[in-house]
Amino acid sequence: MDTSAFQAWVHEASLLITEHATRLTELDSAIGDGDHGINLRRGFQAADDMIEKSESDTETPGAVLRTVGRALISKTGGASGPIYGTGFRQAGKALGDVTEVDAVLLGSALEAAFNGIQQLGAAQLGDKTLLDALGPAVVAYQAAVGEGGDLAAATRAAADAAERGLAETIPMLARKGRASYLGERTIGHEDPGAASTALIMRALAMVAAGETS
Amino acid sequence: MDTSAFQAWVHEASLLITEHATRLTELDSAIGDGDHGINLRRGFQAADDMIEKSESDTETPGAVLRTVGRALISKTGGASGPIYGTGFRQAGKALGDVTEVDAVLLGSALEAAFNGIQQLGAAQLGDKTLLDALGPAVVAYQAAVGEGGDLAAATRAAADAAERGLAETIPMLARKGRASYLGERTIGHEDPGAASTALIMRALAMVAAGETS
Amino acid sequence: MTEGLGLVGIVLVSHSAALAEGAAELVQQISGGATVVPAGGTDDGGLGTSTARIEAAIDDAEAGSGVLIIPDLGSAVLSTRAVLADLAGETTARLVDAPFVEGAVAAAVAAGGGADLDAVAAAAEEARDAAKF
Amino acid sequence: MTEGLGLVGIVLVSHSAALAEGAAELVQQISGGATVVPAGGTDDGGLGTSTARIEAAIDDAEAGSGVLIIPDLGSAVLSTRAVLADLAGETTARLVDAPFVEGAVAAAVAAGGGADLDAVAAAAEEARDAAKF
Ligand SMILES: Nc1ncnc2c1ncn2[C@@H]1O[C@H](COP(=O)(O)OP(=O)(O)O)[C@@H](O)[C@H]1O
Ligand SMILES: Nc1ncnc2c1ncn2[C@@H]1O[C@H](COP(=O)(O)OP(=O)(O)O)[C@@H](O)[C@H]1O
Ligand SMILES: [Mg+2]
Ligand SMILES: [Mg+2]
Ligand SMILES: [Mg+2]
Ligand SMILES: [Mg+2]
Repeated sequence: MDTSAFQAWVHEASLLITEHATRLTELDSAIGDGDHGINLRRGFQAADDMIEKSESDTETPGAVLRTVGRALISKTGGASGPIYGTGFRQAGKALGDVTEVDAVLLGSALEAAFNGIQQLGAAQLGDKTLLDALGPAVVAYQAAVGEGGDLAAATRAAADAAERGLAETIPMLARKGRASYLGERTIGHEDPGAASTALIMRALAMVAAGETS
Repeated sequence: MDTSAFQAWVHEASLLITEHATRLTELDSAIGDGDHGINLRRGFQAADDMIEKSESDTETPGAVLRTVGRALISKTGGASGPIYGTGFRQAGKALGDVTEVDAVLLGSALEAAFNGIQQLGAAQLGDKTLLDALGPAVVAYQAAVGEGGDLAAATRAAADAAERGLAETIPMLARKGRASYLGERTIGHEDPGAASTALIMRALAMVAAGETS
Repeated sequence: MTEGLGLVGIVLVSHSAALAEGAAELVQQISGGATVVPAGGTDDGGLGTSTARIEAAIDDAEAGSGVLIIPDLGSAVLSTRAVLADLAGETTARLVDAPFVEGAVAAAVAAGGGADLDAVAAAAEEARDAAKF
Repeated sequence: MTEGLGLVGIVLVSHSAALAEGAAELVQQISGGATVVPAGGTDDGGLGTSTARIEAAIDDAEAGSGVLIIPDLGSAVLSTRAVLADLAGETTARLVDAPFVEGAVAAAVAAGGGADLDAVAAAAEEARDAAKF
């Protein structure tokens, strides 16, 4: 994947999140404060704008992701801002200044995102956060690469795993973020952040497969 | 003391507090939030107005004090509002519906005020509050009455004792109210509430001695 | 206040109108329909407390299951007690010693879940020990 | 901010602009000259946090002796950490786990008395256990 593929990923993620913003917000209304779709649409649209207008440094895949991270942190407005922002920044750092990213390097970037988010928010797997979608996605991605899969295959495996991970958040009890205030009442609902992670991973798979708009 | 003497007490107290409002506020600036004079002037002027305009029931000494209590509670705006308000109300209740108050009954009313304030705010003597002026005043009053003193003598003794009590708050460390946040830094200053109590007791002594404006 | 019908109501007594209103707005977002009413500032909107505002807020917050009152500083406690002494017998409102914002969040979530006044008060008190990170 | 020169500054990070501003106004009254800066709401003033506001507030509160940051809810912690990660090395600002209003009052009083950052942070943390009545 080259720089323009990463730009396409951000654009596609922004489109998917905008399309599903209402659902994300509804999920957050059930177990949080009802703003996740609004927050993330604002954040991703800002990130996408920043990249399209080349207001910032977007000359390498790593620079694109680092710019997205900055935009998400400063524009999102909810917990998901620093969380996703840190993920994208760490991923961008893992990519360094290469101009072409292969399947192995992308795997390292996804791992760096997971670790950065884990360190920032101190959530464990099973705490009903977006890590419960991102964790399985990273594992599935690495497994696919290990079996010789290319970028398209590995990112598809990751997106599928993120969706399964999302489904598995339903019976979980939220232990982090605003949803944790609701305790038992969070059981029976998808985690909004896990739902947005599934969309972002799907966008990546679409771009890697050349299926984007 | 009849009903009009109690009305005169409130009026005189309001005048004295208005006259000394700046000093009270300065004392509160040193160890609190700098509003005691403003608060109490507002409260006493409201009480005085309410009584002058006979907007409320002011037909007996007890009714006058209960009305003052209500006015102070609702108009003062600081901790001193509920504190003085409760004091006047309890004093008013102790007077019942008599039309003429003798030295013994006034002593019971002053004791009721002290106890009501103590119960509301849970301050102990020595905590650097207005109780450190009111407590000595009540004791001195009762001692004067015990020695056969009349209303004028007993209230003068009370006012003098309140002023001595005020001076004794200087080395105390505040343990109640907003001043308590400042800990050691409250040592070396008069307590603003003790200063206003000394004024209110002085107003009472002036009225009992027939020296009022 | 039909939204919070049957739920415990919450009153936030503060020396600042903005503080009470901001906290109420934030908490209302996650209160699951329980009513959260600010009672901040003096009658003329300055820094201080108003017994009239407190009394009106208790009235607004009552939805049939009692009212929990959370004060910001010690003198809000005194004003609230003066109001409660006036309402003696006529109200089930209860004052709780809890952190203002954190207690309000915990109480509102408990109230929104249908907890009774004892449980809502306990939730507010326990907020004292909850870690933010 | 010449008033608080040499004193520890305080930043109040809240999801609500009104909450942060009301708390800052209340606390400033008794802070003995220490600077208390609100950082509440999103960039457009809605409910949420703004890293730009947090960063600007840290800057405003710095008077040479460090800055203590008090967050209202857990997600204010995340935003603040993101800001601090950016400023790494360039700031002595420190995030503390303390009750928002009560911690701010205690911290501001300590700061106003000339306490250093460790002592101001400790005062904020201890506010957790202070009784209101
Ligand atoms: N500590 C955390 N670690 C990882 N993810 C978290 C954490 N806290 C919250 N989240 C994620 O953030 C999502 C909520 O984001 P959002 O609604 O935008 O923010 P807020 O909770 O501030 O309103 C949750 O669904 C969860 O997936
Ligand atoms: N718990 C208490 N018991 C008795 N008096 C108190 C108590 N708390 C405060 N006070 C008195 O109130 C005075 C301060 O009144 P004021 O400045 O009008 O109110 P605030 O502290 O709310 O600004 C103090 O000087 C003290 O004498
Ligand atoms: Mg949310
Ligand atoms: Mg939010
Ligand atoms: Mg004061
Ligand atoms: Mg005051």
